[in-house]
Amino acid sequence: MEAKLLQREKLSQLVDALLEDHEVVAPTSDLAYGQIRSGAELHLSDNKPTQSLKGFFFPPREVLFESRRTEDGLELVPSSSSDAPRVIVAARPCDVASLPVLDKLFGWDYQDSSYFQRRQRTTIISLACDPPPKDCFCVSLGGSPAGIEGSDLLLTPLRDAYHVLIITERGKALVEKYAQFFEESDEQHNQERARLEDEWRAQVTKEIDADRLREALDFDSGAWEMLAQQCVDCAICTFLCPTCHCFDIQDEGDNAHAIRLRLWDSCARQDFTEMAVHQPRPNHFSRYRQRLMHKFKYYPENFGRVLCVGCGRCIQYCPAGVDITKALERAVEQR
Amino acid sequence: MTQEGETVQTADTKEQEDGYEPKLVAFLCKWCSYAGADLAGGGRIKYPANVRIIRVPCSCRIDPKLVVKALERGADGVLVSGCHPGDCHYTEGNYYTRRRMLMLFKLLEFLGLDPKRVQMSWVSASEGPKWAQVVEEITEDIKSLGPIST
Amino acid sequence: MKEITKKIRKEARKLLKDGRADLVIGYEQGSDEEVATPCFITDVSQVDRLVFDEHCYHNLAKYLVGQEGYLTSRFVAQEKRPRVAIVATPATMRSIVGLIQEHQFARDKLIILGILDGTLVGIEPDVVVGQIEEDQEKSARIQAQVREIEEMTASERWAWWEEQFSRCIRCYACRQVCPFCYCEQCISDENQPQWIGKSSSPENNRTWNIIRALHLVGRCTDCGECDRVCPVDIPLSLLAVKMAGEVEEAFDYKAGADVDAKPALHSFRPDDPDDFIR
Amino acid sequence: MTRIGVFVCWCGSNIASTVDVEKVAELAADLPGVAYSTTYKYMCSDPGQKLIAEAIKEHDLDRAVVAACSPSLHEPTFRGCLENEGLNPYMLEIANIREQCSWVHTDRDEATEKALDLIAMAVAKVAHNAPLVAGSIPVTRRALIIGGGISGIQAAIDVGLAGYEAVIVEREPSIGGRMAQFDKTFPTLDCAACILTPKMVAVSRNPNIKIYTHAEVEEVTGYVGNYVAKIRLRARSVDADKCTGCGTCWQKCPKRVSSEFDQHLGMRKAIHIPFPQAVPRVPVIDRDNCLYFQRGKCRICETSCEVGAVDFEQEDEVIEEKFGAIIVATGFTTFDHSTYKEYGAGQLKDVITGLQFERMVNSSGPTGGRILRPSDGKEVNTVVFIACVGSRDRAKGVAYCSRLCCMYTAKHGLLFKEHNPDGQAYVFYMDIRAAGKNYEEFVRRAQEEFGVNYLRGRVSRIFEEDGQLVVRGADTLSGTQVEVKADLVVLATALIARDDAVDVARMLGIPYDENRLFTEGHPKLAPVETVTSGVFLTGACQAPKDIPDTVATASAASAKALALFSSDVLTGEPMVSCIDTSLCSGCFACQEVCPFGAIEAVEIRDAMTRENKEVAHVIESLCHGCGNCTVVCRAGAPNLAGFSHEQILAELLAV
Repeated sequence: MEAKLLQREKLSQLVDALLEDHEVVAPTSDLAYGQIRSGAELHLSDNKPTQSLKGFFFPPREVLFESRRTEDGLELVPSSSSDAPRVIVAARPCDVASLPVLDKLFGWDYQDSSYFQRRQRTTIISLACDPPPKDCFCVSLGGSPAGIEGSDLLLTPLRDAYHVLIITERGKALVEKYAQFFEESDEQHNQERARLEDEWRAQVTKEIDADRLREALDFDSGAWEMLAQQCVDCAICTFLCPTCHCFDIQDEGDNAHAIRLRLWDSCARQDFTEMAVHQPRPNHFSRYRQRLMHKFKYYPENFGRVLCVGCGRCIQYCPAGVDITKALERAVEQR
Repeated sequence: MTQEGETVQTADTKEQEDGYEPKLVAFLCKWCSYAGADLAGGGRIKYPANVRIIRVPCSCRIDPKLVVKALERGADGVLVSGCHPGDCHYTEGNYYTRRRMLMLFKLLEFLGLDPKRVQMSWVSASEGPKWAQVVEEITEDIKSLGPIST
Repeated sequence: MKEITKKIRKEARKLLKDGRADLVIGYEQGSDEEVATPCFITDVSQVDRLVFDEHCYHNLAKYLVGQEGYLTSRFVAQEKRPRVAIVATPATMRSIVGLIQEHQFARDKLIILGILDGTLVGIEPDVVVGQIEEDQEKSARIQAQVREIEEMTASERWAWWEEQFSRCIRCYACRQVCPFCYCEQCISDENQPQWIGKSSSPENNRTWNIIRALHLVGRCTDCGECDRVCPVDIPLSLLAVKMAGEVEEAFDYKAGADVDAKPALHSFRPDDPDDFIR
Repeated sequence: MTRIGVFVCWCGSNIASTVDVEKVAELAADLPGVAYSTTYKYMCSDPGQKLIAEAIKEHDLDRAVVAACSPSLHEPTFRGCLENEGLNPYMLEIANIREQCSWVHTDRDEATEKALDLIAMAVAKVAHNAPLVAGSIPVTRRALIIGGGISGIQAAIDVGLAGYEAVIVEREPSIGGRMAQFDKTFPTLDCAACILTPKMVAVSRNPNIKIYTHAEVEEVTGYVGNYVAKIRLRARSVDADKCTGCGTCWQKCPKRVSSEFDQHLGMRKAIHIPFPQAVPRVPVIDRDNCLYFQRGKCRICETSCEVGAVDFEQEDEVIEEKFGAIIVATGFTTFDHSTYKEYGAGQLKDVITGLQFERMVNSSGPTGGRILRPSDGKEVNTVVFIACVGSRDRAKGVAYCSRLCCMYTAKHGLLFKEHNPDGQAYVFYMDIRAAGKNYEEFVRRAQEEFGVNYLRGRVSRIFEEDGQLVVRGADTLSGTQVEVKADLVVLATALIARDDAVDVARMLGIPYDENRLFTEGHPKLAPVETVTSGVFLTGACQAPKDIPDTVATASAASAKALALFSSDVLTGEPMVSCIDTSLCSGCFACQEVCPFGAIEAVEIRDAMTRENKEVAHVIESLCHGCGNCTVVCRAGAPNLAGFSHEQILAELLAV
């Protein structure tokens, strides 16, 4: 793969240049990615942003259409979404790796046009995790702290500069357009990058055996009830998860003006899947089971890959201190 | 995070000019304050037309959520009014209202809402003039504050 | 701390062995030494999983109540519910006081293995399993921050809170960890009528957070769990502490301090503060 | 979709002159759910109601908004109108565009905009209205009558005669009240005792009437048809069953006490009946003044009583009785003129009140009917009567006119002249208000036939000079200052609410006005009702009244009570609370805050889990519909019919 070098101080200059004809999204704090207006706003930290990238493709609140009462009756106005070019800078490789996973769902029997419009208008420059945070388990799921899946360019922080791996044509075009910021890489730098990646991979010790889970997870296992005990259905894991994608359709407003919305939802919620006279998942453990079964059994069965990229947020932010890798082990051991 | 389809509201500064007519929502118990407002009407006592009255059986039916909702939906001020302490038709409803509203007002103030925007009054069935005066004063208060900036 | 762990294990073992409890709710070590996690022991052989250390801050009262709480589960007939013993920090105990006041369960349904820190707790533990130190530094910090906000101008406060609430992603984790959020259905999940817009927008987030704070007035025992778990760092403890102060000042009432008292907003006094009313 | 009819009333020009009713009706037609909208000059009139009826049929309306006057006036009218057309009467909302719009605003555009808003709110609300059906409530057919004056006596007689039980609770040791203190009554000059005592005897003889004297109502709970009163029977220290009323005890009692009944112009004994015709004729020991109770010695009454009725050990007894209706007949007291410094602030002995004059002039009173100066007991030759003391005086007294003073002052002048035809009587007055049958004639008689001198003007000062009173005032008709040397001055003090009127009002849950007088249900149309159903007013506790008016209101109040008793069940309040048990988590906050004890715990089977759970349940017949439960519940499980969460929120969102 072709590679370049980007001097450390030039990253923010590159962002400033990109801002001339792009929206730019980057980590703005330890909490989240956000749209930035200058390279100085880039927030590069050892901590992975609390919230993943998914909201920039699958917004937590998306207006589908508006209705207005006019003299002629009810008027429906479909919502329009922007197609301005956008660059995401310093995205975590795991967040980016979730996008091909989500593509499968949003491009399944129904093509979600607004999702793909956002995918289409976005170029992604990832930044390798140096060092990988302690709760990550991306490696066991085929990812890496310096993974490239989904990215157009991957930045790897070397001792003196960013190593820039050109992954896609789109990435290549960007590098060419902004050639003044980049330098040629050399074998020494390429090797350093490879060595660092190996080092980081070795630091990721938590793991999940996805193949075994796919076989062994059992809907009827007696272990679920016990496993679910600590969980308080808080839904943080699903909201922070880069791959969880359940949504709800809701209306807000009144007779005169209302909007129909698509909102993030969570299988942890008590009213999730609740229907007028029936709730197929009435109790807590059945909701808990659904989350794990969906991620590691149903999704792989439907789409050929697990609904997880090993970002570790669900472990890091779980109010009850639940470790999904341990819970899954117990789910298959104690059935 | 910026999402498509999201509208960001800004304070309409133009409204702050002289022509600004605030919207005031008032929740009145039907035994005292609503009857007091009727009495003001009977006495042809004039007061500003900014107020919209919602009639409830007792001030204790006024859910603090309603006040919050009124503000959310663009009311510039909210008034809660009931019988004087000890005069409640249901003997003690207004005492509960008093506790609830004090807490609501304290919370809203802590969140940065000017205390003049949410007020409470005791207006009895015989206090038509007081009712008119309360509306007059609150309308003035809110006019001087201008719209809530969101 | 080691002593406390020992004492907890000893008491738990006794309770399970004597058949006085079917379930001990406590803490165990999580995936590493810096993580503790609630655990649920039903068998004497498992008692040694129980630990107590500085990572054991979760408010375990949460597990007692609600649709599937051990003492209130709608899925389990009254007579089949377990006899529960619970390892309770002072914060957990204060919540238990509130839950008893609100008739969620009777005092005798629960065996409390209490850990005290000198702060006021309106209930006697069945067994005191240890003594810890009060985190005065934390409460001083929150108090200071409350005062700081109080000193801002109204419009500064408004802007400051709008900024905080703007981050809310409406995950409702604050609600889920709160022992007092045991409603069958939260008002925020209600569609008819819809009190709170479901989506994350400035108005909806503000309304949600105001209503949540209001519903906890006079009940919240300031365990700080909502603040701790909020993934977007909304300083919910400030609201809790501020309102607890107001309740105490106006009504001379402290949540969690008296199991026989009526909750502040379920009662009144004819001479309550009146000077804010026209 | 709902089919709402909007009916905008002009109320003649009352609404139409300030609100563009046609425009409002036109715009209201476009509101969501509105199927028809129109205006009419007087919607409450027969043709107006007919118009609504026709519209309901023609446009297949299922609910209505009437934009007119306050719901307190015509809500029942229009509900009836809906009911006649087969709709549920509660499918109606009133938009109050008169009292709360056209009458209080002047700008036509503003008022029109507001009227439309009010209608939009009512439309939004009515869309959520649901048919309501009232339950039924059993009725205890007994009346509690608080106060045993002429008012309470008349009410008891009326209830008793109709065959229902009445219970009089009187604070004093005897019934009779103020009227028993009067000498003669205007304008007929009947002796008060002569017409009152037969009534007192009648109540005491009627088997349907029970009298508790020396007793007070301490607490009232319950609701219409089902009140429970706690009555404290204060210890008389005399066993009423044994006492024969022979009078030996009070003759023998050595302790003399200033008599309240005689307005402190005379004395009574520590064991006493307040006046000779007292009913019951059973004495009471005034323990504060009794030698035995104070010093442990004496017991003369006990030893002198042949039947052994005196019982020093007797204690207060608190009884509980059930009633269907309560008639409040607590009467009045008189204004304390000590605030009138210019009249001697109550310090001049020969300045007395009209009520004191009544006792003085009464032949069984402290002076045996002779008009004497209290200071020295000398015959009175010149007397000055001053009207409006405390009445019509916003600064020192009450703003209202006490209505009776003109009449009783004329009576007093006349009685004085009757006693002392050579004496001089002067009356200082502001206006003479003698509206009543034969009243004006009576005043004329006093002036013309008996020669009472009427001076129109205020008295500015009364002072003592040479052992006589000097009354200085203005005669505005002649425009001169006058000074009258008088032996006696009689002040016509205002009739005011009793000191504890507010406590009574709170106990009964009825409102009172700024003068602490009890507020009637409607000043014109419900003069003896209160807003609390089953509680009625009679006599001067509502406003000053003379005897004929008092008796009339007593009969009116008893007629209202009897109407309640005409059936053994009542139609209940349909606007009551109801708990959605699926939302209830059994915290029972609603039970804690319910002022009426209307919430109980019940066990239900959860629809989803099939297990039992304990939830709150509203006892409809006890619910008054205040809505406290709906607010205290965080989950919104209780909902109030007529003012539901949905209705109020819809109304708010339409603002």
